[in-house]
Amino acid sequence: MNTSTEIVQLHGVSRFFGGVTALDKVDFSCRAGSIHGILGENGAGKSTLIKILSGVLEPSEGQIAFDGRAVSYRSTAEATEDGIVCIFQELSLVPDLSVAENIFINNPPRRFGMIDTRKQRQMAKDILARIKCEDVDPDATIRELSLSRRQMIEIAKALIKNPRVLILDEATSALTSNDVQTVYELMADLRAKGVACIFISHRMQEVDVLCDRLSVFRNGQHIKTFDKGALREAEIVQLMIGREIKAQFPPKRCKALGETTLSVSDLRWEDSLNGVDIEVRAGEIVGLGGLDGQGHKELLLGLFGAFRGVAGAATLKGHPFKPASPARSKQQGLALVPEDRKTEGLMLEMSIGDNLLLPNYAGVSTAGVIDSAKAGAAIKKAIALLQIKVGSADDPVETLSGGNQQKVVIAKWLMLNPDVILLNDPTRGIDVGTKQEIYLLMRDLVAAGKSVLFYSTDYAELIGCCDRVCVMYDGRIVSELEGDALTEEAIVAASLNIHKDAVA
Amino acid sequence: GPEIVEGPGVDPACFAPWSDETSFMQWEAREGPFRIAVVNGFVGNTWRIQMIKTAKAFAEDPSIADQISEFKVVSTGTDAPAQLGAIEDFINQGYDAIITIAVSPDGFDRVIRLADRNDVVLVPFDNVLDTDKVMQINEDQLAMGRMYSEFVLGELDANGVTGGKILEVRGLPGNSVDRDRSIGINEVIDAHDGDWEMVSVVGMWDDGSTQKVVADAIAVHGEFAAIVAQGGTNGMIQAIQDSGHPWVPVSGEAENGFRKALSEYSDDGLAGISIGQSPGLVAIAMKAAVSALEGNVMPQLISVPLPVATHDELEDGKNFWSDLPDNFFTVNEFPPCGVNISGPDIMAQDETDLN
Amino acid sequence: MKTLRFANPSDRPLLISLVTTLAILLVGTGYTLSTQGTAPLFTPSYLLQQLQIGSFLGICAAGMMMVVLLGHIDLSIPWTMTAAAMMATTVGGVWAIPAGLSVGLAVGLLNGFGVSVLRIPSMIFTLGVDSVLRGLMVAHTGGFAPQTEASPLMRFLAADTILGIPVAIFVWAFVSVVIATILARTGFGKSIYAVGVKEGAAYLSGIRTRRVIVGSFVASSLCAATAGILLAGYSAKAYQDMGTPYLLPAIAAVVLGGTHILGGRGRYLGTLIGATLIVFLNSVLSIMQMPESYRQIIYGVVIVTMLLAYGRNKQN
Amino acid sequence: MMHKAKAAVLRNRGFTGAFILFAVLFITYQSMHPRGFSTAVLVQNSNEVVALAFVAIAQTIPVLMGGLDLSVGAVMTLTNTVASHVVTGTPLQMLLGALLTLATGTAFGAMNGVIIVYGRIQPIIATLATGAIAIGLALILRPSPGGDIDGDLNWAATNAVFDLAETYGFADDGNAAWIQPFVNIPVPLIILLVIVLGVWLPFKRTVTCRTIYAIGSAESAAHLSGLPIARAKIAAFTLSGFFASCGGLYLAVQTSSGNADITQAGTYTLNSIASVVLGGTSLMGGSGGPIGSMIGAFILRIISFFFRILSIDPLLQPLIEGVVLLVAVSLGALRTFRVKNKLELFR
Ligand SMILES: Nc1ncnc2c1ncn2[C@@H]1O[C@H](COP(=O)(O)OP(=O)(O)OP(=O)(O)O)[C@@H](O)[C@H]1O
Ligand SMILES: Nc1ncnc2c1ncn2[C@@H]1O[C@H](COP(=O)(O)OP(=O)(O)OP(=O)(O)O)[C@@H](O)[C@H]1O
Ligand SMILES: [Mg+2]
Ligand SMILES: [Mg+2]
Repeated sequence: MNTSTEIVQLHGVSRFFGGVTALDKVDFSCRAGSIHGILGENGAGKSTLIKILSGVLEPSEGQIAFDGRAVSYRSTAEATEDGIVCIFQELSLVPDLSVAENIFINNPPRRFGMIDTRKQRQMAKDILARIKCEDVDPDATIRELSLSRRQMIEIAKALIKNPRVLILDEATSALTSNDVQTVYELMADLRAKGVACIFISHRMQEVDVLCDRLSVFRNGQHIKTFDKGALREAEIVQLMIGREIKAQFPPKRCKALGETTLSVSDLRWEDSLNGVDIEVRAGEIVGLGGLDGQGHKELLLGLFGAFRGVAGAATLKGHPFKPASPARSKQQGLALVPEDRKTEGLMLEMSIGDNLLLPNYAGVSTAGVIDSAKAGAAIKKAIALLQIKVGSADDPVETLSGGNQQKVVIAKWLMLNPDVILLNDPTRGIDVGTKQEIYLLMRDLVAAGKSVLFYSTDYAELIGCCDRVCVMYDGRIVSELEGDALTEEAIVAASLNIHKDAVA
Repeated sequence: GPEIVEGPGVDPACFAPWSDETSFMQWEAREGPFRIAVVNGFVGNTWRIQMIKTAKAFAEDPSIADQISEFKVVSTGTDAPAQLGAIEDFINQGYDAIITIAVSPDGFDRVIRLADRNDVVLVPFDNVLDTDKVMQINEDQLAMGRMYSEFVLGELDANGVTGGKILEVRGLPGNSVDRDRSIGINEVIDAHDGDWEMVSVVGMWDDGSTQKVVADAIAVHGEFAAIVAQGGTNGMIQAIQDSGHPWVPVSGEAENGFRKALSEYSDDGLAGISIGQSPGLVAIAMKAAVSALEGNVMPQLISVPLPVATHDELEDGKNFWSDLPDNFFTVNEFPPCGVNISGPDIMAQDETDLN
Repeated sequence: MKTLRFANPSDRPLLISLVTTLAILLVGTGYTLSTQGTAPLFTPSYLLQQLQIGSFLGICAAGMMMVVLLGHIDLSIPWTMTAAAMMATTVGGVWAIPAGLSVGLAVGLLNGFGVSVLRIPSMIFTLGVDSVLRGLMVAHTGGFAPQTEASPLMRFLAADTILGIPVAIFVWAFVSVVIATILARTGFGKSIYAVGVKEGAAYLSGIRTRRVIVGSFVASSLCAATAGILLAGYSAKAYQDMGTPYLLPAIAAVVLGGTHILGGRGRYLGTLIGATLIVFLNSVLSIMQMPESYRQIIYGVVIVTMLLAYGRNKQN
Repeated sequence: MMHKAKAAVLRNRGFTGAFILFAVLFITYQSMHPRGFSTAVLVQNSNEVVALAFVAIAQTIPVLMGGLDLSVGAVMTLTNTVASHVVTGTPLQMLLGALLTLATGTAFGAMNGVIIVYGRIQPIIATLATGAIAIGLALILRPSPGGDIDGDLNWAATNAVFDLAETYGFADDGNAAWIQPFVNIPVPLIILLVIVLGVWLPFKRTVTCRTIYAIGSAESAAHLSGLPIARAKIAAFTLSGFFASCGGLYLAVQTSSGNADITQAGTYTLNSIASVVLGGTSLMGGSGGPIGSMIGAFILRIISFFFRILSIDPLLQPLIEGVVLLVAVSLGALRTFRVKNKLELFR
């Protein structure tokens, strides 16, 4: 069915970071005019692979061939010259530059040797129209845009380079479903034009819908490459994590619920929250669903005290509660696992131990001085509790893979034994195995009488995990789904506010 | 601008010409009272603060008050364009005379030209300019350096010391006052027939730095036959005391603290000479400006006598004050000029009491 | 490359600066041997005296480090020192030192307020505070004719000795132990590092970042005030502008000690060695009667060379 | 359209604020001055600001990149001393001397850039060190102040266009009809604007300049986007050296001499940072620009202009100056109280 010209080929490529082997003698190839999915747990080496392909990193050993000719890229610019264009997991947009400047960042249209800003703006408008983002002002700075819009700009930026190989490293993780659709169409279009797309995602459905071929990586090794449909999903998952996964979600327990721990009524903040009412009880996982940008993040951050001027009433464990600051909320038994672990959750260059203790120094100090015995015990306990894979607790946390980093973020809060845990998309960019561990953990927490408020972009996750799902639309909760009513269709309908509109 | 005329000038007791070669200047006489501005540079040290207070107090002095209709003092910091700008601004505002402590001995060509065009009397003092186009007022720094050396050599001769190390503590690098004093100091020592080895350190005219470098030098070189400092002399005394170095002949500025020490330890063998640059110079500059505006013949370079005091001439309450802080400058008044605002008056009282 | 790879990469700056300090002393000794045939630089009296003089810089640098670890800087040190010294001597008597320290406390609170609450870059806010303090001291001297004589306790702390060791060294040691303990062994210290790495993440971890910032600036100003009080004791008096020679050396000491100027990384021991290095460098240059021009060039070259040797920012 | 203009103003609110502050201060000062709005006062004002404005611009470019250049004052001083030696003789020799001066500063800036890029040292520290080297060199060149730059050049460059024409006898000694619309414009202002706009506006439209902004905004993103980071960093410091040397050269012409004044160098460096902040450029980098810093330099200067027309106790002036500076830089901070999302405070 395909032209089967191998456009890029890797032979025996390895990459070491100090003692860590991120890639181990990998042979990999990908064909023009195909969409090639790469699957693997966190830390399997996917990002490293494509960073080597696109000139960000140099391989420690091995050869790369492009179009049958040996190449060694020393910068992204060199790779781009050959038409290898990459959309990285970490966004490569410059927040203070405008949309147009970002799209044409290193190859702007010029006149008399100087950047032609007018033409640049016009060209930006054109490409924005192509990716159905007409609502974006080319002169707006990236800072002003939402995360999903930013990812679309990132895609626009890649498209104008006329790629022959387009690499998307979890580039769709924050997109709204509309935008995902647009991206699918774009990729299909590119495939038809003979472009090779390499697509990395942890969302199995996406990979399934989109890709022609799949490769699975594990522990830096290339495990297997096969055509779509050759293996069942369960088999693929088994390849990825090296063991069999029984049920994806732990069973919901039908234990009697406890008291209401957190209740919020008419919560308002700026334009984002327009009167949220929500109740969470002890022993319950409450999901937050809905389209991106409907106020979930604001609700969680607002409850945690990161915003000023939050209006409305709330009670926590029966006492009136006013979100004042994260420090106060922490004391009152709230915990928040923020959206972006790298910039909001962790001190990347500090040690794993220090990160784990960060919110909790008071707990391990006597008379203000840290008691190293207590601190060591606490760190050990946290690592054991979440089975964090660490060499030494003194290593910088940045040496961990994404999933283990996320575990550190969760663990540091659990050490405080909070009553209400706010989770902001904790499984984004996390592999199946770790995801499952997190689901289990959530269940264990509520079993111990805690409450969990859980936002996720993944509907399946909401359905599989939550006792109850509140769907948000335009800064309000428009629907609460529970039990049998909790279906994907119901969430989608509520997300689009179809039901409500019909009534009104 | 002024005309170059023949001497002698007015009131030679106060406005003494620098030397025989000094030319004389005369501006067209005008009617008072005058608008006078003082453009200071740096402000964060005691000398400058005392100078500014003296200027303000002298402007109220009956001997000159009715000749001054408006008096303004600004400090520009060590920033040449800001100082030139302030002078130019006062010229633009139509001030009659502008008195300044130049931040640099060079670079005033433009404002001199402007002042001449607008018939404004520009009077640099203390840090003067390397030019003969304006009327300036200063103490003779070269002579001061020579007197420092002559005194300590005299003491050494009297004690029968014929050789050894002499420590010279210099001031701000690159400053013309530092340069002139150092030339004077070395000239005399070089000419002396003793066997002297000069050790030179940089004390920045600042007590702390001086104390540090003198302590260092003593630690490394052991004993000095004499110490010649241009400034920061309180620090020098402190360093000698702390290191247990014997008292030797010293020279230094006119800070109260130095004179207190000279008087206190002269019986223990401390011999010293104290010559200071006086903050009261500003008053003479003001007086000279008014005199020039009145059309009097003025020397181009006015020499103010060096206020010298040796350890045996010190008298508490007269040329130093044992109950007052160390930092203020003892020499503030110049009776031949009718400048009688003494140091303690300036520093010990509130301005409101003074006027 | 390989040869310089000892146990912990963060020890490298410490070792290099220690070796450099020794090298400076050796060069100085070479000079004194060749010019006068003696080697006073390795005598206890010279070393103790240098450490005594160095204690002022060392204490300033200790405070500066607290702020640099946050990724900030404190440019108000010169006039904080001066103001503390002048207020201490103005008040005099037993209340002299408390008065000086209160100046430090007040300045630190103000700096901390500006940086953490108003969120003005420290580079500019502390600069403004420095000039306000200068203005205050000029007005103070101009209008009130303050006493400038150090109190006996100030003299004792700065200029006396116990068992032949200058008391100032004990003060420095005390400040060092306090700061080192705070940084390594307290939650506040760890929070300083966290805020220095990423303030937003620290805030979301429930750290009261404003308090941490204010606390660090207070520590810096208190150290500066202590140094000012000691310096006034050493000179037996307070004088205008006494702090200015300490600002840049304090920053240099912190950086030569291996603290990252953008915050989040650094050890107190490094700052201690960095301060010592600068003190000896200054002293040896002064002994060699190096003209100011060459002295400046040597400073510059030493800093650049050492940082090159540290090989920082090796990531990417 | 209105909406777009509003968005543009909002995006540049630092600059807008600076401009308004400048306008208010300047107009107030001029109306209080006995000869307000006259050529003489304008000439005086511009003379006073040019050197600082150049140094502030020199500071801006590294700041846009998220670095600080603590050597700008020192490079100004170094080039000032160089100029005092070489800007002499025939007009052609003086021109060559001026070019040599600018080349010295530019080369020094380039050296800063190379040390920072290839030595991987933080700019703030690298330039602290190279600044000392620059001062040392300046002191070697001019152990004490001096030099003799042509008096005519000094006069012509520090006055209005009329005097320029009169000094060099062109345009009918400044009386020709065509030159009349320009005769009252201060030459220093023209020099400043021509150099700044002539260099900056074209530079602004290069990928290198875009990279400078990108580095300041998010260096890792700039890296991933394949922007020429090393080139941009070196360019930023090179330009910084160039503008600092423009300041040094102008200072030399203005004072007809060179002076290796250490404290003045320090003052200029600190004032350049203050100007950059007052001009609405973020010290974190990524937003702002040299034009704002120029205005910042004007604001900084105007504050002290007021002491010359108001009667203020001279010993209180430093205090007032400090307080006004503190308040002025705090004005921008009022915005932080309106920030509703506290996380935005930390970026
Ligand atoms: N700069 C680095 N320094 C040290 N180790 C690194 C570095 N980059 C990656 N690694 C390590 O290399 C391994 C592979 O990382 P990589 O980012 O390629 O994983 P990934 O498959 O993309 O994971 P994820 O799904 O979480 O993005 C991990 O163990 C990681 O910790
Ligand atoms: N780190 C910070 N930096 C700047 N502003 C902050 C910071 N933290 C809080 N603020 C601001 O200060 C105000 C109070 O903040 P917050 O409640 O978070 O702090 P707090 O420690 O609880 O203090 P308090 O409860 O006394 O106000 C809010 O307006 C907030 O925006
Ligand atoms: Mg990855
Ligand atoms: Mg609060």
